[in-house]
Amino acid sequence: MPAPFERHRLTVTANEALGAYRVLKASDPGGPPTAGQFAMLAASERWGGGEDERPFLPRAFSYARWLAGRSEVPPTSDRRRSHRSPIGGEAHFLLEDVGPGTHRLCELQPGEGLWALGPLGVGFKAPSGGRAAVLVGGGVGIAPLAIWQDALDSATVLLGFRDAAHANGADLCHNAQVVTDDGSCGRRGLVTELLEEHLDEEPHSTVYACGPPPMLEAVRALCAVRGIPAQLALESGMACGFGACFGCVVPTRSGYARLCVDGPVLDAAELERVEHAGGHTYDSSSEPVLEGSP
Amino acid sequence: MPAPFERHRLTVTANEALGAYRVLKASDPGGPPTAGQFAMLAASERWGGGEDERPFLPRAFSYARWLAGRSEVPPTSDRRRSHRSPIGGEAHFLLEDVGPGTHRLCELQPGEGLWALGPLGVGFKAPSGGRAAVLVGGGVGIAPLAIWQDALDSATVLLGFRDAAHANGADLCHNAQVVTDDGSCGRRGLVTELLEEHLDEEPHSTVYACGPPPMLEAVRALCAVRGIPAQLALESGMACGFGACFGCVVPTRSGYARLCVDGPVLDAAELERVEHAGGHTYDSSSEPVLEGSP
Amino acid sequence: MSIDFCGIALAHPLVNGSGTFDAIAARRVFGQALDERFPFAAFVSKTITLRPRTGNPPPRLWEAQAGMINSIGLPNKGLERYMAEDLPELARLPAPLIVNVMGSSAQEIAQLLRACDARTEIAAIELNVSCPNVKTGLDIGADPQQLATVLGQVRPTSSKPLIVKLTPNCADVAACAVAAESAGADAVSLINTLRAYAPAPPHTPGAPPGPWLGGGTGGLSGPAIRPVALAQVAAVAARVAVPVVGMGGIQTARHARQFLDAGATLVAVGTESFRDPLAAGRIVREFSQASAC
Amino acid sequence: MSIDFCGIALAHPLVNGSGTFDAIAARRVFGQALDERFPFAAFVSKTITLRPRTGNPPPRLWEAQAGMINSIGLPNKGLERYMAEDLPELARLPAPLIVNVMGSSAQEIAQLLRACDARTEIAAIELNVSCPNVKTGLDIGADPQQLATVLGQVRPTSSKPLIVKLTPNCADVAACAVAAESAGADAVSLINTLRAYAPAPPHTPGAPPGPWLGGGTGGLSGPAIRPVALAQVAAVAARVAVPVVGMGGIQTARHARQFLDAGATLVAVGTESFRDPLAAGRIVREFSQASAC
Ligand SMILES: Cc1cc2nc3c(=O)[nH]c(=O)nc-3n(C[C@H](O)[C@H](O)[C@H](O)COP(=O)(O)OP(=O)(O)OC[C@H]3O[C@@H](n4cnc5c(N)ncnc54)[C@H](O)[C@@H]3O)c2cc1C
Ligand SMILES: Cc1cc2nc3c(=O)[nH]c(=O)nc-3n(C[C@H](O)[C@H](O)[C@H](O)COP(=O)(O)OP(=O)(O)OC[C@H]3O[C@@H](n4cnc5c(N)ncnc54)[C@H](O)[C@@H]3O)c2cc1C
Ligand SMILES: Cc1cc2nc3c(=O)[nH]c(=O)nc-3n(C[C@H](O)[C@H](O)[C@H](O)COP(=O)(O)O)c2cc1C
Ligand SMILES: Cc1cc2nc3c(=O)[nH]c(=O)nc-3n(C[C@H](O)[C@H](O)[C@H](O)COP(=O)(O)O)c2cc1C
Ligand code: FES
Ligand code: FES
Repeated sequence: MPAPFERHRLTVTANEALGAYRVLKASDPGGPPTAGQFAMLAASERWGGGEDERPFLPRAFSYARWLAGRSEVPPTSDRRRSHRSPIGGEAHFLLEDVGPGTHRLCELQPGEGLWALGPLGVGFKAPSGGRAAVLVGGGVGIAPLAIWQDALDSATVLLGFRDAAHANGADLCHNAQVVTDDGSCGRRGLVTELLEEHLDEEPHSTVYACGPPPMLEAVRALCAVRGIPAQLALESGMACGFGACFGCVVPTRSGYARLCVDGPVLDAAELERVEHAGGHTYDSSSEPVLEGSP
Repeated sequence: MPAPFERHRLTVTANEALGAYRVLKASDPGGPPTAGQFAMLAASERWGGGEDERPFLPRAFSYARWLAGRSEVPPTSDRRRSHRSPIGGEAHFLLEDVGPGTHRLCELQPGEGLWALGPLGVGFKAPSGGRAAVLVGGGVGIAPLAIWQDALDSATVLLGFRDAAHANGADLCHNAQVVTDDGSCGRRGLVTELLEEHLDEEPHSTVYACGPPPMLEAVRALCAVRGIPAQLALESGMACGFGACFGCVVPTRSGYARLCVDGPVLDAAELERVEHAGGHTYDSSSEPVLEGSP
Repeated sequence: MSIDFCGIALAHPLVNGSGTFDAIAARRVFGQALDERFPFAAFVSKTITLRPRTGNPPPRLWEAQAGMINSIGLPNKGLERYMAEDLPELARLPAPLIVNVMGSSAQEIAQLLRACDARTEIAAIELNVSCPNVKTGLDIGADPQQLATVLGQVRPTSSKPLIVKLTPNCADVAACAVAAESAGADAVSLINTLRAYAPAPPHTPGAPPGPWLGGGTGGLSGPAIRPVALAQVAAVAARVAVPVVGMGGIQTARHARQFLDAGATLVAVGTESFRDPLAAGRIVREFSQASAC
Repeated sequence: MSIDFCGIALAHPLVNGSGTFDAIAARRVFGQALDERFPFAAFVSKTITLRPRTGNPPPRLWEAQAGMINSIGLPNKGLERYMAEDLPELARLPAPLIVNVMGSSAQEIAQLLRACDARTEIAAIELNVSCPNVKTGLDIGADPQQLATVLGQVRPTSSKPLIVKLTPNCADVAACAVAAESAGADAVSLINTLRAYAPAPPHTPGAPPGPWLGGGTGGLSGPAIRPVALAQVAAVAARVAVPVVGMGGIQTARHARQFLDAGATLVAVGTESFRDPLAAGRIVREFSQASAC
């Protein structure tokens, strides 16, 4: 289903702490997203004026959950702002405050406005050939896995976090197995260790992963070795989210792909390796870099 | 008394409506201003991000009142922010919301921070030769007259406003005679008419005026004709407020004067005429304009 | 507010800045609404070159104060595939098509113009002269003489209206515009992005600082450059008779009006479309409300 | 973090941008605190010219997105009165004095340099070459050849360190820097303000739109230009051996560090001082905290 051709103004319905994260909920007049899709978000007031007078551009966030049905709009001082719609539902986003944009979004209160463009991008595809779904997440990367688990009949969910505070984010999913870097919650270790053990028992699986690049690269590598299909939800800096700026490219076997329209979910087989955002070791061409040209 | 060589962080103690205006009060660790002096103000949070992502520069505001003595700081969620000082007092500013800067300042709540540099500039001088003080104000220009009336033993106060809503600002002064453009409060007419009638009876006066340029020009002209000394508090766009940018100049008989250091109060005799801010009919030199040069 | 631009009838004065809106990708994302609500009076496609380009290595974006820096590096599928694959799709848009091309030599440019001249789907050609000269490293558009020479050589190869997109990274953009006009340009457009640098955010202490962008330097766009854009558009409009397409940081109808007042015939929306794909539609709406201007 | 700059020992790398801090006015406003807490490692005075200038008619200021546009027009009391009245006052500052001068011809510049050479209170001279050439209207600093010629003629007239303040309104600032170096400049400083235009806000409908600034066009400064400043400083530092003074939108120690990382030896704070007269003091403080950089 195509996205509405215009950013629309959502009304924040809740902003709840979930461990070290915030869950931002907003009434969404649009249709339901498919798991793995994202929205470009910006606060409708005071977007800008933060650190270095940013944010200026909208920011990309995965839909973490979507509740269908007429959404309730809380009382708001500013009636003009409140935004009802017969259809639609409530979109949930999981936020980690890492800079001016996420910081501003984490401040939003019920009744306040949220600009959203979406749902955007290509999401997860269902497992084929009777394979079992294994969802592997790290940190805030668990967001798209929650909505994917909602859509699947059954899935194994393996999550890794920095520490106990962040591990509370696991409540976004149902009966997830959790590991932490410091062992302060669940087993101490890496989520990829859980994944390997699980795949030893359940090789007939499809892996769905989202998290930091090193984790995704480890997932990609170990699935490649075992010949297990994997779908990876990647991140990259985005300006537009709808294919306009060519800024969000990631290197694939067939050259650069715009993550916002060809992703954010990519088949692991398309990737030679998952790069750190900000790493630029790869250049598929011998052409000279065009300094200063758009 | 010199101003502190650093902008300092005041804590807002109150933000009260006064007719169409706001009275912003803040605990001020600095010393008392002289009437007619001003401060460069900026909100300590979210200065920027308004219309066209302004404000960027601080804004100039006359001290409208200054209450000496240890100032009370209201409870604030953020203790770090609260700012006590053994000496100091409470500064009052009269604000009219005309753009992004004044708009932001009009939003400030008790406990929030306010950057201030001041007191700056040259204020009013006491009447000489036993002359009576006549204070003439228009609109938000009444601000410096209020603190000047506080300092004088006695003064006649004549104020003009657009309408009744704005005329409520007159409460900033004591027993002022008020006229409005629409007659919705007090007499219908111009404050300069009141002034002429008053000077007919009390020619041995010194006139102190602040308000829109056309009013100030009328005051200047009629005082000049009658040979009555007048001190005018002018306005001009300011970037720095301490003589650094040369941006705030106004034309005087002796060339351009930096209003922030040579004013804002100027002796009417120094002015050939009071210009509209933004009018640039006057150039004291035959030199070519240097386009694009700082 | 219908407008004649080089003989092309336009419904209003708003177009897009080349490379800031991909109508084909947008049709994939937004479906038929893209065509039904198409906001631009004419569509300007992203710069194409003779041979395909993959563009600069990522990262390609940096957010600046009131703007952004990009180092995209003109990725494109090259003339041949553009003509074969994209042109038919773009021809379906409810607006005239302006094709933006760039070449590093007069020969290359002539080839591009000749190819465009042959296609009726193309209403006009925009020539991006911000291409670095292989020898000097400067933009070929930065020097009036050099620009006039190149244009003189390529102008005869196409009878379609030729818009020269000037580079802002020069000493005297008005002189470049005059040179372009005298060499046969039917219009000029400006400004392109200002050469800019984004340092990598400080990581582990001791790590060597360097550029954030894979391309080293990039181009600054957005509201931060609007005052510079207005100065260049005003300077150019005062010196040339051909129509001027003004752009640089336009976010509102008031901003667009400022460019028209400065002498522009058309205005283009670029970076603002990233913040809202229908920003141009909003601006056109604001236009029809007197209040806006 | 003491630094040798052209043989002058500086306590730290922060100075002021010429024309953005008037130490004499500041002493009137802030009293002796100005000298006690003086934040700059060296003081750069506002451009002086041979004859007095009243400057451009007001309004002279416009606030832009993340910056400001000024059209001050270099008001100054002229060489003679500057030397007689201001120099003694500036000599009392607890920091070396750099005098910024501008002339519209080699003769004028030579006269200014000779006068500075004679005064022991002056540690170095900064030559502002953003002066419009009376014939071409372009900045004399915009063309490398012209710049080299002028500098070649004036360089011998002073033995003091000569800093050439380049103009950013040119095609190739690095080439200008190389020309300045080869003609004997001991250092270069950049960037000056970017040529910019501020339209008058719409008043009564129908009123003719025009420039807001009395001077017509102005110069953009502040954070909006920092990405352009960093690109120009990096380009210049890569091509010259002489020290570079970098400026343009510096607000924090992190910004200052970005310029030093890009190759600058000193950095200057300009517009940010308008927001807080002691901004430079804060930045120096932030410097001495590792966190900042
Ligand atoms: C498809 C997709 C889905 C996502 N889903 C989620 C989600 O569900 N939840 C979530 O919390 N996050 C998600 N993200 C990440 C999120 O978009 C970023 O965390 C956010 O954009 C950061 O913005 P910021 O302003 O808070 O921080 P910024 O400072 O903008 O970004 C932080 C990082 O960006 C870089 N950076 C620093 N300064 C700049 C600058 N000036 N310009 C550009 N980059 C800079 C640095 O590497 C820094 O570490 C997703 C991203 C994508 C692409
Ligand atoms: C010495 C002095 C004392 C003052 N005392 C008071 C006082 O006590 N109370 C009070 O309310 N006001 C006072 N003012 C006026 C006050 O400083 C201005 O109203 C304020 O700066 C407006 O800022 P703004 O952002 O709200 O509106 P702005 O939009 O910044 O200013 C409004 C006006 O500025 C012009 N303008 C519009 N856009 C811009 C732009 N981008 N850049 C520059 N100018 C622009 C237009 O003429 C517009 O009408 C005083 C001014 C001075 C100089
Ligand atoms: C991401 C991006 C890509 C661009 N690509 C091109 C391009 O391919 N060709 C071109 O002539 N201009 C290109 N531009 C320049 C824009 O067309 C426009 O001239 C510039 O961005 C200024 O307008 P703005 O501030 O509204 O964005 C690009 C700009 C951006 C931000
Ligand atoms: C109001 C103002 C006046 C200036 N006057 C001068 C000047 O007289 N001579 C000069 O060389 N530069 C002058 N400049 C340029 C600054 O020194 C500096 O190069 C420029 O502002 C960029 O730095 P910034 O962004 O930190 O302000 C002036 C800048 C401003 C804003
Ligand atoms: S974010 Fe702009 S193309 Fe992907
Ligand atoms: S406001 Fe800067 S000199 Fe007066």
